Amino acid sequence: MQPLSNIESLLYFSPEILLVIFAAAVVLLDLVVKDRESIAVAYLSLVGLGCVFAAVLITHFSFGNADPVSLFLGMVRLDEFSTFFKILLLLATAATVLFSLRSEELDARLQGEYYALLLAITLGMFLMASSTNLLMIFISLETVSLTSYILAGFLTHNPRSSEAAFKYITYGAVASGTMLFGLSFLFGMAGSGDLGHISVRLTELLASGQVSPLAVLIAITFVLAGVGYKIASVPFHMWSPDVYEGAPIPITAFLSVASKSAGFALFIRFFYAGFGSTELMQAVNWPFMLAIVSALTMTVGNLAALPQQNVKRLLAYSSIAHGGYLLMGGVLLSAEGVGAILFYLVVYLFMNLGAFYVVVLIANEVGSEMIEGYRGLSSRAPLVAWAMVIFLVSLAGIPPFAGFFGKWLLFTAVLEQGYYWLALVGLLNSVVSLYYYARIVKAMFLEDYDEEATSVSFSTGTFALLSVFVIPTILIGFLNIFYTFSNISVAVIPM
Amino acid sequence: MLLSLMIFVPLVGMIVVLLLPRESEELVKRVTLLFTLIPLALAVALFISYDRSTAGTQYVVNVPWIQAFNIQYHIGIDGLSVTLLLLTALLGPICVIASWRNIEKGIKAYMALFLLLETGMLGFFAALDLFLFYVFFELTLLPMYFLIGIWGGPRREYAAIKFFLYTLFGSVLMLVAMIAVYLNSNVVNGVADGLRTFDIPTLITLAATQGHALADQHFQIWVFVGFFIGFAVKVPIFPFHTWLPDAHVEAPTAISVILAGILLKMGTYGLVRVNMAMFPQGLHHFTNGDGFLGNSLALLGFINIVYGSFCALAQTDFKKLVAYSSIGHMGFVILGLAARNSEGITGAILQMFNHGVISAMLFLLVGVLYDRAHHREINGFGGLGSKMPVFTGITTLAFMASLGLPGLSGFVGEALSLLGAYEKFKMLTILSTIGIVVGAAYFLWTLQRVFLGNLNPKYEALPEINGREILTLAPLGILTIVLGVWPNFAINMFSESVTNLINVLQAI
Amino acid sequence: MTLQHYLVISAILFTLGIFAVLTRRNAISILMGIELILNSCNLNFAAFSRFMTPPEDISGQVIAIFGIVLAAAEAAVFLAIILAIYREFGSIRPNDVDTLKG
Amino acid sequence: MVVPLISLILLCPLAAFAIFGLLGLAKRSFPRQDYLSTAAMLVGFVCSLLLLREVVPNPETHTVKWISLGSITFSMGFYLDSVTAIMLLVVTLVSSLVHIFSIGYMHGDPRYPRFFAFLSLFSFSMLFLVVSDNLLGIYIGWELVGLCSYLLIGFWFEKDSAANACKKAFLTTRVGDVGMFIGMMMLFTKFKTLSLYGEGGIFTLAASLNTGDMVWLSIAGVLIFCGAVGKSAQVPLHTWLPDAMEGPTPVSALIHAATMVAAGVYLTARMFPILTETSSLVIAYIGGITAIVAATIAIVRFDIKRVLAYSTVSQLGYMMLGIGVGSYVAGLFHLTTHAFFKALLFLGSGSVIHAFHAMHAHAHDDEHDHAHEDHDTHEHAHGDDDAHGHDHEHGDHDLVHAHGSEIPPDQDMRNMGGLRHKMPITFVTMLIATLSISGVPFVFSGFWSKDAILGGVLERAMEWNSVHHYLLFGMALLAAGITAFYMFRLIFMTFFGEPRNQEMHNMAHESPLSMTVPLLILAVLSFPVVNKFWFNADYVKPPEQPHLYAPQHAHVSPDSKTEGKGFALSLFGVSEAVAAEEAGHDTHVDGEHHGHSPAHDIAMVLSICVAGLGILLSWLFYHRRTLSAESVANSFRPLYNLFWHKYYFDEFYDGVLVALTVWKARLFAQFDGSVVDGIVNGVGRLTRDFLAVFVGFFDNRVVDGIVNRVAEVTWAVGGRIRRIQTGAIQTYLFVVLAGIVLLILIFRAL
Repeated sequence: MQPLSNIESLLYFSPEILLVIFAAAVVLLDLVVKDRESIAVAYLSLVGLGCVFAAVLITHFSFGNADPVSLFLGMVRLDEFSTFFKILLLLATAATVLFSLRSEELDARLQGEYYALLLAITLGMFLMASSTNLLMIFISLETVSLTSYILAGFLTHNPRSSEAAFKYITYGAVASGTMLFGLSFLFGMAGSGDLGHISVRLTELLASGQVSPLAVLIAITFVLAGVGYKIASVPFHMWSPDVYEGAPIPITAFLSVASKSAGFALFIRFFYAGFGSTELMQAVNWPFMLAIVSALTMTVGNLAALPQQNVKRLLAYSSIAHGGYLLMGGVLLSAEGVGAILFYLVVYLFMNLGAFYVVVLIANEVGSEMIEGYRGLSSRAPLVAWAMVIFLVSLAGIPPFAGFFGKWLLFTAVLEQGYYWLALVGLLNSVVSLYYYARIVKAMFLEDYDEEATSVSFSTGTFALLSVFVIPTILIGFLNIFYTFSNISVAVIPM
Repeated sequence: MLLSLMIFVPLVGMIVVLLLPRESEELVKRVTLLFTLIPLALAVALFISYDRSTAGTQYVVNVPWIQAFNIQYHIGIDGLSVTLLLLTALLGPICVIASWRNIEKGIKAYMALFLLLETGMLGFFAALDLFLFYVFFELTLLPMYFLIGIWGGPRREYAAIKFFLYTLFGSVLMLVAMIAVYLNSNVVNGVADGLRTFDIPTLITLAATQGHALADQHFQIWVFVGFFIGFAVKVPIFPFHTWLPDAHVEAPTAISVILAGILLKMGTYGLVRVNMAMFPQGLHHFTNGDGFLGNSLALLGFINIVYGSFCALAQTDFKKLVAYSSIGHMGFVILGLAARNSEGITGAILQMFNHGVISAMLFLLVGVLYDRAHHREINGFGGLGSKMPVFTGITTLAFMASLGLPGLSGFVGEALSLLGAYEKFKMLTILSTIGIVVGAAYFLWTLQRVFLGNLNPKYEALPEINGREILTLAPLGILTIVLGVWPNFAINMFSESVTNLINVLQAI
Repeated sequence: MTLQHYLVISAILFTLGIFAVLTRRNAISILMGIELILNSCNLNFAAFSRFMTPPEDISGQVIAIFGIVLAAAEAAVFLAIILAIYREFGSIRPNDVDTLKG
Repeated sequence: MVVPLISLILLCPLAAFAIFGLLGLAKRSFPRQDYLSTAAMLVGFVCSLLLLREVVPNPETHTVKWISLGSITFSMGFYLDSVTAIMLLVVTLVSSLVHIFSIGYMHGDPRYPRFFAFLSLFSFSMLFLVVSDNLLGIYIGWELVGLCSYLLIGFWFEKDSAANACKKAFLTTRVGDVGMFIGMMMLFTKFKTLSLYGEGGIFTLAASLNTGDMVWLSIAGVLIFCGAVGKSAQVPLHTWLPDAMEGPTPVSALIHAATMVAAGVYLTARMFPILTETSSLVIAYIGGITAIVAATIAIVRFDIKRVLAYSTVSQLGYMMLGIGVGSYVAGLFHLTTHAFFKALLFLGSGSVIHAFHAMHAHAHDDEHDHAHEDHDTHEHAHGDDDAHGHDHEHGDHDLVHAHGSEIPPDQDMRNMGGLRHKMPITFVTMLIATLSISGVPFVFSGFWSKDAILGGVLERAMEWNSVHHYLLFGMALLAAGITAFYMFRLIFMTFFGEPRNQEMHNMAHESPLSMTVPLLILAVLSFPVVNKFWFNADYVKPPEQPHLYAPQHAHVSPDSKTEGKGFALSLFGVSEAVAAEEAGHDTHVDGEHHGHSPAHDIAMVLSICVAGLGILLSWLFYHRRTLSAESVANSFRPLYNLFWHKYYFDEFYDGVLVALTVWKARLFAQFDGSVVDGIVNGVGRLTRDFLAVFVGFFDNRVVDGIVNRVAEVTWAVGGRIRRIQTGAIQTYLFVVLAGIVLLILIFRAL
């Protein structure tokens, strides 16, 4: 399939272009609107996301549907895989916008920049999901990173936010620098930036013994550092708890879901398309490396989550753990594995965002992010409390909620490849995880609290949004469409 | 259809209850009662219309669910499940009535959770697809956690989470085994072809076919162990039992009833439905009577019996005593199953049902006492016999049934299990009979300490058991007597299924 | 000059950068360390593109150029954040900025 | 005709109880439960009279499927032969009489209706046991009668002594029952059935066993017999029966004298065909020992009821001995006769107690609450004992400390004496019973039955000339003598001599009609009226014992009959009796009669002698007082103590067994607490050390329970991980670098 030229590509590129346009529009609108408290910009960006969504569907079903298209001389690729992630990311962004609308910690005077940045970061993630060339990969990665640094530190006059930003950028810069270094070596060895070529060349070179496996190993490890930092996998996870805790809650939610998903998109493309060949894997047994990393990641994430008192931080660690679960699917080089990852990402989107939304609500009403703040919620705001229970239990992976089905797919895939130990580690981890999720539930339901605490009331809008997350969390597992992702993944695996 | 209706009516009930206003508590209770009575009616209908002459599953519903993994919504009943379904459906309304007065806070949430729990239990006993089976199995965890954790006693949080984690741990191993079975379900002579399946009947036949991966002995042994641990936690079998006393002591009466009456049976039911029927070679490996492993299952049964009984003997908390007695009685089930002959298995199944009824009675009785005296310290009572004769009478009945007095249902199950087990495990069975004596000892001792002797002046004014409580106890009591006098009434429900099972076991 | 020389230099640069990042007690010097890392990468790309790829293929140089741009952008953001940090904490010593932990 | 009759016999009492139970749920009770139950019993009695005619030489069984599992079926059913019929008659008769007696005796008890309901339930269970044709059915009835005895012994459960006694009774018998159950398991595993008669029945199958199975069969037999040991209070499980006297006296009469305790003998008799030499011998010895032990203990009791209790035990031993030596008929014969005269004795003592009791009720003008009053009398008891503790045997001293036997004064024979004027009917009837039990020749039924046993033993001894059986004969004889002695001791102390406790004496009075009538009826039955049945060889056919390989002996010729005996026989119209006796103890049965072995004549003579001796001695001791009991007691102090302390059985059980059990229970409970958790802690420690390598040390915490432990470990690990999260960015970066290097190194190595 011949890559399209730049001009031809533009048409297929309409979603990204739309994003750019709307980002600009948001800034402009922000300039014209006098009333600082107005939420016009927010709605404009929502409209924008809507349009982009439409565009994504159109471009996909009109062009990318039949067989993958390669754009801009093979810089980006339009295929089911990228489309899937685009939709996923759009959902996440939209949710984040809605959160931000309800969140009270954000500074109303900076709305314009805020939403513009959100759109920009979405653009970057789109690219991450679809780029097939080292250059694009690096650029998209940096775009996402830079914007998220800013968003993390978006709360002016809030030391925690600034600290988060500072740590994030320092960490991110070093990580991406390291990755870039690795990329440079890949480029050097393959003599090309295109993942496909890299795969082929490296295979040949290794076969002919012109490059030492060590070089490849180093390169891969460096790349892993960059990717691992995006998906917060041990030992590149340490930024995430601090950043998640410091950043504004909507951004935390966004990072924990969207940027993780984008990271996985990149990861899958990179490793499956780039290092998928058997010779490569003989030279460098990176699946095994990933297996170890994933085991470590979930274990560390879960164990560290146990003693947390701050719910945001607790969820940060839990999302690290989930990164570990997801990585299991990446270990396998099987359509089922990728399919499982995609399924889990969808589920994770809903349950994790839902949980964070509840955190937002409680932070607004109770003004606390601590577990004690959740005391007696069962009677003060029963619906919210029960919703939270559903999210948490689903995160813990207990039937009949979607989280269970996701985990089940992952474990099936893992066992199918014969990684029994990994599956066992994962399962025991999910038992451990139940314990800290249960601590929140306990605070909400089991512990007694001061009776005179007033009951909290929420607007219908709130409940509507909440149900947007609750219903999928309950239903996804029972719907067949969601089990067809393994077909998507086939596209990215060179086999 | 009838079956699906029965399973999901409580779920509908839950939704209805949730929609009701929180203030109108009476209404909530009534609605819940209604929605538990419907399944009971259906269960009775099933019980009557069930064709006793065939072993095959009946009222089968089999519609695809998750095609990608060939998972079906496959339910149906055979003699074993219909019996337990009846038990479940029976205990439902009884528990609702039992909770009528003594649940103070959040009656609405309580009833909703209870209904959810009932759906889970009913579904579990009807499921014929391994995946569905597992989903229902886990579905019971959450409501149970809340029911113990919110409405329980002082150490409820601890007990609840302990129960939750313990069971989850078990079921996680079960999950691995389950997936392993699924993955191997299409492998014949090392080559995989065709669809994989979770369908229990299919799997059973596959596991019996020569050269199939499921029929491989080593595989069977490992998978057997996986499932066994999963169910052993629920039963509970000796090393995994420590959650039970805590859970029972903290749980409110009705929940203890469900816990002892149904949830424990889920474990043993699973053993029969999956471990025995699906992995006969695995079973054989642990019950063939030679060596330590060959006796291990029977040994576990024996340990449960003796250990549970002696622990019960040492208790001074009435509820804890009953809890430990449950452990003892489940031991007879294990022993009977280990025997692998018709007497043993029939006895075991009967014992499941009877223990469900009897332990339910016992916990209800403890509840009655607790509601009046607000403590459960056995030595804190005395001489109640003269104060509340009817209560004493019913308690005596329950105790006698539980210690296996012939003419009451407890005896038949125990006797058959032992008769069956003796054929294979002479020494262990003989030792197990110690349990019979000790059982009598702790029950009679309790009877004496609570009801006999001079009336403890503290309880001069203790009111006699009231009509509502009698209403909850009477059906169980009658069932106890009926099954004691005419056990075939239950046995011929599942005798065919048992014969079927025996054939499977003998096939290897 | 062969490829090796460039590689050695860039390796040295990279190591220096990492060293700076790890050891400096001042955010600015950390930033400098980061710049060093990025530049070492750029150098790599340029060198590889010069030696490993056909002359007409300049994708390596392109990447290097983009790298420089991104480095600049990163520097800008970094400095901005350092300002914020200084405002909030009155110091730009990384070790003073450790309220988030555990 | 048979089935409906038996069903009627069973259902009437059951219905009587059911009515009580159902009304009880509604917290009501039938207005005249007493009449209801009594009527039910009388119906049963009439039916069993009718049945007597129905019985034909070859017995019949009627069964229904009870449990059917594939190949195996357990059936329930009736087995009706002459023995069943007679047992039915005896049970219904005695039960009816006891019912009637109770109407007077229990009058005014707060739980009056309940008493009769329980009696009905008992009667049902007992009858069920009697008619069952299979082991399972027998076992069911067996346990049910146990339950009833539990309920009735504990009828006055406010008394701690009663509460203890009923528990003890149930548990002790349960121990035996477990043995029986194991025996059943053995038989079942062998024969795949539990029904005894018919083609597929155990007896038929067992008959075809070869000598190789003898050991096994003997064990099975003995195990089944264990049940009997428990129920019939044979040594070593006899201790519950005397304590059971805490129950109301009619209960003692019905359950603990006439019927339930005899069930053991009945069972053993039913098992007759599968008894092997070994098991027979075991049974015989247990019986013999029991007879002696119990009798000796009885000598030194002062509680009138306990004397009777021990005499019951010893008589039961007799019966067992009879069965054990193969005198099937003799054993059952003694069972029936004993049922009547022992019931009579108990009811008599009951009447005496009632007399005194009424006085007590009057003396402390107490409110109607029977229980409380009863308790008061307890307190009073101590007073009494200490009061005139010294003008009696030294036994008194021990008495106060003796194990669990503080005697209610209205049962203490030392408060009685000279009652024969006060309550003539009671006196006369009891005297008759005593003569009967002591084996006073010819006129009394007891003589015949006891002699039959003695004869049987001696004959077996002579036939096999085995030392064992001679020894057993000696025991039996001795026991017979002692029996006569202590029975007359009872009579003398109670009815003769001077009133020892004047104030009580004055109050005493003859009992009402409802109580005396049963006494009279039973008195009539203490004369040899039932002998007809037993001595009719066509009527009672002892089953064969295929596994009893007896050395066959030529029988001595008929003309060796002694005149005296011939005279006796002809005199009392039981000429065919001894012939049937032959049929009874003969090891092979064929139709026509054999002559007599000298055994019977010798046995008879000896038994008459010992009986006479016993009576004479007790006359000297307790009436003429030419010999003083205490001087004898002193000269045989150790022996006396041994008897007094009932051979220390109770001390042994309480001290050792009970303690052991409780200790074990405690142990297990602790095990649950310490060991299981200990293992857990071990696991935890391992986990900790293992993880310490990676995440460093953390402090050990106190734990209990696996979940807590694992939770704590993991928790601590989490804490450890947190500490790495120092918050200093450069640490993070260092970790990144370290991670990279580590990964590279590891995979370089791979």
